[in-house]
Amino acid sequence: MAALAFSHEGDSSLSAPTHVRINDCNLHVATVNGSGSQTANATLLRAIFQMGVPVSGKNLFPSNIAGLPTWFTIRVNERGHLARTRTNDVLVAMNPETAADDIAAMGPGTVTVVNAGIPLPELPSDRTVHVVPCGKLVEPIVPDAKLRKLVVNMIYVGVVAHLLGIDAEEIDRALGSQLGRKQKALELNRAAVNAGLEYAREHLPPAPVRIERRSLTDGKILIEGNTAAALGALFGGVTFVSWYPITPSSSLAEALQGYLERYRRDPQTGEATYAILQAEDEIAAIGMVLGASWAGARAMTATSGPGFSLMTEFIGYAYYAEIPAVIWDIQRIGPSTGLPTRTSQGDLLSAAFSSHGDTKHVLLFPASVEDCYQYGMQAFDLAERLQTPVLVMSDLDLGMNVSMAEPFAYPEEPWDRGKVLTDEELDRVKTFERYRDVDGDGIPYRTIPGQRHPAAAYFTRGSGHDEQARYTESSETYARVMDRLARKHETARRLAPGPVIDRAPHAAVGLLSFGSTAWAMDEARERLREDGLETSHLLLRAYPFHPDVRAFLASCERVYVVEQNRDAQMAALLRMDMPDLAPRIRSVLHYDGLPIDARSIVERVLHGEREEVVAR
Amino acid sequence: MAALAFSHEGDSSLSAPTHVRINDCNLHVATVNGSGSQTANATLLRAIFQMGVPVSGKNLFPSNIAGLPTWFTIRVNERGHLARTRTNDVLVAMNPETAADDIAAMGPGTVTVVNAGIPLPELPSDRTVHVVPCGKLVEPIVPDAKLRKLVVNMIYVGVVAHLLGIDAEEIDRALGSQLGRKQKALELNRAAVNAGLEYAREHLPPAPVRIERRSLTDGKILIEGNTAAALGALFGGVTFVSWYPITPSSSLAEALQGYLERYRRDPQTGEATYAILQAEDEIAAIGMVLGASWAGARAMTATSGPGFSLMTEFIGYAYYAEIPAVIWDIQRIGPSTGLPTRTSQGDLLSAAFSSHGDTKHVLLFPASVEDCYQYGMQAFDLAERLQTPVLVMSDLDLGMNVSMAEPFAYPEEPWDRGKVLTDEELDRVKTFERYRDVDGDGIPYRTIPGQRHPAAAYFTRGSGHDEQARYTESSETYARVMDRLARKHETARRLAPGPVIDRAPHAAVGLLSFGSTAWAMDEARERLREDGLETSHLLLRAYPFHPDVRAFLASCERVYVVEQNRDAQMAALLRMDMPDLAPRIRSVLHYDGLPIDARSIVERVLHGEREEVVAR
Amino acid sequence: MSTPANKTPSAAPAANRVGLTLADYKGARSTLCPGCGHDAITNSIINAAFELGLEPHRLAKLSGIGCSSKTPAYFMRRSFAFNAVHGRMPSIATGVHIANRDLQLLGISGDGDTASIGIGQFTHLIRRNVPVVYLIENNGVYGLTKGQFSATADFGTKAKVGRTNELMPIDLCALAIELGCGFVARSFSGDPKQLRPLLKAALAHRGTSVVDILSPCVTFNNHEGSTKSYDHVKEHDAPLHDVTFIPPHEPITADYEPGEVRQVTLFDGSRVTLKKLEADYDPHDGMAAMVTLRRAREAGTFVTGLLYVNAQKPAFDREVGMVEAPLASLPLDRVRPPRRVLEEIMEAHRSGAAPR
Amino acid sequence: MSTPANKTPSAAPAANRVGLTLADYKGARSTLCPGCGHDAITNSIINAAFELGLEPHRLAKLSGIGCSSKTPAYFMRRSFAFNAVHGRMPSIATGVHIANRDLQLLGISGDGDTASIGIGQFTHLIRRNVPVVYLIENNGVYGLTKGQFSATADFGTKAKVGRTNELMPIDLCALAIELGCGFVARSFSGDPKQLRPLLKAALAHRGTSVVDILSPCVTFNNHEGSTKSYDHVKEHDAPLHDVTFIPPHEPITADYEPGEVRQVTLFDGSRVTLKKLEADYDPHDGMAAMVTLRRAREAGTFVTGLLYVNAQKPAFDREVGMVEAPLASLPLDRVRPPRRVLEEIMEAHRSGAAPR
Ligand SMILES: Cc1ncc(C[n+]2csc(CCOP(=O)(O)OP(=O)(O)O)c2C)c(N)n1
Ligand SMILES: Cc1ncc(C[n+]2csc(CCOP(=O)(O)OP(=O)(O)O)c2C)c(N)n1
Ligand code: SF4
Ligand code: SF4
Ligand SMILES: [Mg+2]
Ligand SMILES: [Mg+2]
Repeated sequence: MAALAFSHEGDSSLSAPTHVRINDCNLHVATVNGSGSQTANATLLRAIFQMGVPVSGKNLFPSNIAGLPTWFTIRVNERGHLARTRTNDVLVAMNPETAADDIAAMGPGTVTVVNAGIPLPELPSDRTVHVVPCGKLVEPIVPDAKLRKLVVNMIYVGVVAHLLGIDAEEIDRALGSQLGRKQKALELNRAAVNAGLEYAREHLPPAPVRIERRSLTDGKILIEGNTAAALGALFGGVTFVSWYPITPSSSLAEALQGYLERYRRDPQTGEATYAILQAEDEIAAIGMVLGASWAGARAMTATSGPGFSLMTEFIGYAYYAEIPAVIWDIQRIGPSTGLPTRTSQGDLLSAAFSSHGDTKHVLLFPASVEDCYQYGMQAFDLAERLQTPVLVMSDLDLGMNVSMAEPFAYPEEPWDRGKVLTDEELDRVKTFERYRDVDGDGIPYRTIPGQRHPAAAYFTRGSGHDEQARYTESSETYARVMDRLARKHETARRLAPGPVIDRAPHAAVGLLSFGSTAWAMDEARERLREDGLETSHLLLRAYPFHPDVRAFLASCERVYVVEQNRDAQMAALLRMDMPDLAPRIRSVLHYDGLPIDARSIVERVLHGEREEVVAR
Repeated sequence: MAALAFSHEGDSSLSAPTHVRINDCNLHVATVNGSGSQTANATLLRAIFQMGVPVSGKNLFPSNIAGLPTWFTIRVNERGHLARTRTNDVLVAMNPETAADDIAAMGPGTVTVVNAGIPLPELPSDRTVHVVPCGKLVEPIVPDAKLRKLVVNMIYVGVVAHLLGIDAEEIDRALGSQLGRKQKALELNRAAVNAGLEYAREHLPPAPVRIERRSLTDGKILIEGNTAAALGALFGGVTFVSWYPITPSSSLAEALQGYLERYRRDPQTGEATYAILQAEDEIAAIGMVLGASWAGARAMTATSGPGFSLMTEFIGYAYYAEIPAVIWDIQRIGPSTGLPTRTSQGDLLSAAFSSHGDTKHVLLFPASVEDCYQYGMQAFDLAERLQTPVLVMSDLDLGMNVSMAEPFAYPEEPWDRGKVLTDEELDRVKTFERYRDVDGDGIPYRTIPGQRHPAAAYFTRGSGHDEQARYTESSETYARVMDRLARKHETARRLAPGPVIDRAPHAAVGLLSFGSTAWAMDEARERLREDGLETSHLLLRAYPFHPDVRAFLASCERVYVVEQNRDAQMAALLRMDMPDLAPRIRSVLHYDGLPIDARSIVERVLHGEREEVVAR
Repeated sequence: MSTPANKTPSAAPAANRVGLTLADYKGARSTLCPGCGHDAITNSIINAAFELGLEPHRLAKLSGIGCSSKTPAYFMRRSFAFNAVHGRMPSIATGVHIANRDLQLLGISGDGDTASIGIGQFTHLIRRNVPVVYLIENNGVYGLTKGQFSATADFGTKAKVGRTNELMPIDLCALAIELGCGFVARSFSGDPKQLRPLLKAALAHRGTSVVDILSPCVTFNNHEGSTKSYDHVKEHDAPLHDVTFIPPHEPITADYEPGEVRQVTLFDGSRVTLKKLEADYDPHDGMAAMVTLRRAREAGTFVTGLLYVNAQKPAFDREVGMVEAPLASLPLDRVRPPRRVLEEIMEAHRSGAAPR
Repeated sequence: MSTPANKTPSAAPAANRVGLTLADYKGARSTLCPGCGHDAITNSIINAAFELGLEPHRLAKLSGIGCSSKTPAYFMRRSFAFNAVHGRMPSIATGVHIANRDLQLLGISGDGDTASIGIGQFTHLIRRNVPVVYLIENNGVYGLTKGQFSATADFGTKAKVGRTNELMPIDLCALAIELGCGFVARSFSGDPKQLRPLLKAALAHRGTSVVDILSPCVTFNNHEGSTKSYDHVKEHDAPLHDVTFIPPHEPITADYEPGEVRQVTLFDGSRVTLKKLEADYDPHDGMAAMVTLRRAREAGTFVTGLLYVNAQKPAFDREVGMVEAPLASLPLDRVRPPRRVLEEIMEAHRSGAAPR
């Protein structure tokens, strides 16, 4: 790659780079939290999307309302590799506090746009740096100093559009769809974009990475996982939501509240076919869900780490008393408060065994925004069919960042509310025993409070109970009920979504991913293939594990379980479940709060394989 | 064994049984809760103990204050096998509600004493049943009807003393030491015992199981695990206790409160060198412990399942902020309220991974009342040395039932308060960084709030922090701190008590037990040996596992992990930790709330071994 | 309130207006200690429910953990019941009500369950004004765990085994009034004549109604020196008035001197008459109620009766704005928006003009 | 109260009685939004602590989670601090006090942290009268999670994005008084002249002192229609009196007309003078305080000032009965009973006459 000279205000070399990469680059924008850079970044992202080129955006934000550093990364990749990558091609450095580090992290051949006034570090000559006087450019456009702060970021939108070759028209359209209703804001922002664009055209050479029109995003949508989950719940027929605010789950509840308000409240009467309550804490949130679900609502809550920990006692209750409940855990980095705005898959073990005593829970692992939508519905069906809590283990990366997807399909099936006996059915079946395993699958039948039938009523409790829901301290009965619950957990293996397997014909090595880890897998496998390592892949979608998971493990000599936590938590669950296959399980772990990238996977798998050779 | 005829009031055959078993029997007493049978049962237990014969007593009581059935089992075994057994030799049936079942459970050759008026079921002729008119016998002794109810149980004490050959003198002495200060009660009870004794001498033949004097209990004590734990805390220098009542942990806190009041409060000034608070719930209890411990107290709490679940969030905090804390979990049967007065080892997984995020905790497994005493002290040392919560996983069986033990040894060592820097030391070391791994063992240094040194203060938080305890969202720093915490967990392997191993020279099969499960192991191994199976044994005392545990597993072809839960929770922890050895781990599970017995172990190990042969 | 089924009253004298007998309102045999105050309350509940003619299937029994919280098993066996975890019944009640607003909720709690571990949820229940009759069977101790003090134990009261309580009690009635509760009463398990009409009135109220019932624990808190023993409570019980409950549409039968009674009309049209004993007491005056409670506390007496009522308090349902039909009963087509809604939303996400 | 170290006052004018400058009471740079009310409170704390001459090492800063709970990082960097989990700071405070009764505790919380998730621990903290200055930086919203209503949001107040609050607020001051708190004040972040002396007085009190400080969230709750915006609070602030704090042994310097001021003496001998504004207000009368608060609530105003004080309230330490020396500092030989005690206990377990 050609070494480019430093360019300062007005003296950039305008010659085009000698080697140009098309539709494959990473743009990194460093700004100050609360400075209104979201609109700028979203405009760039959307414009690229509208050019038909696959794109993803990741927001790296602080646990702060305003003033601390924040970053936004846009990855463009026409082959659809949209996970995070560790290196950036273009940097926009708007934050004086982090600029030195941000710039220092840029490698050879990269381009940096830096706001004028930010001191520049000494740099090797193969990094291009463009100093752009953003403030000066925006001044004539926005006379009001306070407002100016919010518009100044649009300057770099124009600059980047020029550098990468993003269509000005698409920028304009993207801006329009975002600010459509605010005419004045739209005009100011437009003017600022143009000022940036013009400045760049005049002073700066295009970057060695460029974007060209394709038609790979036709008909597609851009959406965040939490919004998708909210949509799933909406179409899944949710009737009750209780929640307590906590990042990164709040946006799920808030999106859902918005949709419900709009689509499930009669505009004439004002009557709603749902209720959503902000509880006083997460103990109350899950308590309300259990009460509502017991009484027949489709009830859910969404939370994250600390809130999830607080739900522990009630989750154990729901397991034992067999009450359906849908709990979205949008995982963030723990332990404790941890890094509340960083992503993680660190809650697996505490979720799987949440609460004292012999409990094991059903977990789902959405790996895409489509999954969020689908599980938004299916989690209800599953919880009601199994009469147990279903924990949907999403994470910040999936929940709060936008992804591309095919538009979601309208559900063609009705809901499945599981084994509920109506009064008419009670008349037919004659005897009703709340906790009897009538069908041999461990799942009993239930009635709904308020049913008039004299046999319908039963007593729900977290203490020892027999098949007829009566209090008992009998050892045999206790053990019998626990055995049935274990049987029900076995049934869950087949009711929950099975894995998605891509087996390479002669591969000895398997990779196993789940949740947002999956995003980097295609890319990682491609690179491994380039390095001569064919791999099979299993995308895990639920715990307890489907029998196909076992078959996959059995068919590989080694399986690398890729996960975003320190303690190899998924590997632990697999080892527990399949001790005979435990020795073939390896781990690829990533736990710094940043989304995992393909290179990390490739490096660690190759390292593991080298060790394997040495060991043999 | 000789078949004995039915004996009814006044017409028992007085001939001695033909075959007599000495100092090896099980006495089972069925009464009504709250009817004052504790004194009667304790008198029998203690009298046998005073005869020098090893004995244990297990109370099977309902979650109820008065009126529901309760049972007490006394096992006598001069070889020291004192775990529960499933069959009884002598039954005292005082509870009409359960008598039919109680009697039906008695096998051939057994003796039943039944209170007159209780309807008798049809029985095979090889069971002896003595109907004793307890009410009639006590009437002349206690004119007051209300009081009589409490004394009537003493009749069966006399009857049993005769049947088993317990010295009347020892009965009297046992009664005296229990009721010593209540002269009137003592006399009434004494009279009732004598009435029973005389009646029995006159009407009933001795039982085929007998007790004979030995000197195997000389100098020994009888004590409950919870009392022993309280003593440990007392001598370990506890300064703060907070708790919230919950069975079966309340007796630990209450015993400790009694001891502290007596031995740690100045009788002159009334000033106490401790504080004990009844919190408003378990969240507050653990919060107070963390606050106190942070500020330099030796702080502990005791709880059980539901309370433990409520502590989840704070336990994760303590892990990450590195605050010492001692938490006794006196396990009972879950999930949820479960069977609150039944024993279990079902909290292992939820304890080991308590709270969201990458957390793993240090667990101790007391297997005897001595351990309870020792860990009562050591848990503080360990928590302070490791600066982390230490969870002592006792259970109802160990905590609330009396065991025989050698008198506890006075601690010869001072306490170990870990890496605390005084002001003088701060002067010397110059820099103090709260979370720096100075020694390479993952354990940092701490100071105590209130220290005057200007460098002493630091900021404790559950959010991301660097070595200097400053807030950070840096990915690298986060990962570095987490790696150090993992290193600290490795250090814990060697600081926590190692296993006790009894290796049989050529045994292919190992048994692994922990906690109260250990009680049945000697007996089980002996019986297995009789059945031709030599076994090695490892008594596990802590998690994370000591390297010797790995070595043991590696040295056996198969290891049966014996535990009192449904989900093979200890086996799961072992499999996670040693995946390469996972295939050799088998499980013996027992989870009906009753303490495990040797026969159950033997049967399941033999069953496993037969399957092994078939599989090969 | 449940609307009564219009059955012709049966000939048998023992049937109530919905055709059920007293036996139909009973439950399993109690396993509490003989003489426990809680059993007396159970009895009052059975009678009140029978006399009101409640339909069992329209009532749900909710509780936490404790001897008190076990009692739902001992009455109204034909009603659904939810015996929750310790101190968290209010959140269950909130969820149940939202799922099925036709259910009448009867919550049973203890002083430990409410004032110690449960005070947070109790507070927020009242704040939301969730329609539930919330009974506290208040004995000042944790019965089930064998007699430790709870947060309602009076300052200076003695435990069975020596210890003296050094903390001030939480007065759940005063707290409820301060928090804006629309129905607050205090009574005594040993005074069914007062308790029954209060229970009926509580059941007729539309929002949260709190009834704090002194209920001696005969096993752990009935000794001398205890301020919650039978003898002590009887002696220090200071009823504010004689309470009579009159169902809607029924005339007042007793004759009262003018000025001798106050009448309180409840949401469903039923009335409570309060016959004055010493002074006249106006249960509509919250501030006066607080003063009365404070004075009684200082004097060491228990004022019992209808302490405070505000039948006009806006109902919880208003805030939530739910449809009339129970949410639990809505069919799929009422809760799954039509295809065009999804298409509209997808289009917005395609074009970037996502609504919200 | 901490006893001052007897240093000779340094020559530099900026040093206080313990020889520290204002800078010594500062902390890290705030990362809150510019203009946040919480920063103003931080400033008042820094000044109050400096003027009182507190020794940093004798004070511990405690907090929960929220923007407000972050602020301990922004003052008194030389003090130890414990930033706990959400809503549970009171239990931490209780433990810290027990371990080291020499430490003065300053707890910082938010309205969400206290009134929503934390109301249970708040209640029990007050009930135990644990000596801690408990500040609520009250903005009626959850700042850190971006503007949802908290349990102190006023009825009818509007959120930034449309929604109206339909629930009644919890009045933390009224609640504290009902629960028997011995020091209750309300103030406004924007009124340091009132806030500073109140903070000093709170620090001089011996039990739990609650100071509820209206502290506008400029980012999420400072718009029109919000009852917790700067403008609204300023307009509806109804100070009861002008507050002056006088340290122990210092004479009152200002001249007052007779009857113009009330003087309140605190536990450590310091005094607060309250100069009457409209009517005379007696902060020793709890019932009157409740009435005043209720009226203000109805009128939609915020009464600020020293609402209630009872300097005689028995201290928490009495109940616990701890030695004078901090428990944390006791050497082994004071906390490990001698050998003969173990022997005595062992003997009892040998013979069966176990004491207890
Ligand atoms: C989380 C939790 N902690 C502790 C317990 C143990 N526990 C059971 S009942 C009870 C107290 C009950 O007291 P109260 O509510 O006054 O009821 P009472 O028995 O006096 O009627 C306690 C502490 C529990 N079940 N759950
Ligand atoms: C258990 C738990 N639930 C939720 C959160 C998320 N959370 C952080 S701060 C906060 C609310 C803070 O509100 P407030 O106490 O009023 O403080 P403010 O930010 O307004 O000063 C919440 C809900 C959390 N940290 N822990
Ligand atoms: S212990 Fe007390 S509260 Fe419980 S049942 Fe017995 S008398 Fe009633
Ligand atoms: S969000 Fe509100 S409370 Fe938080 S720092 Fe900003 S202004 Fe202050
Ligand atoms: Mg009670
Ligand atoms: Mg707030």
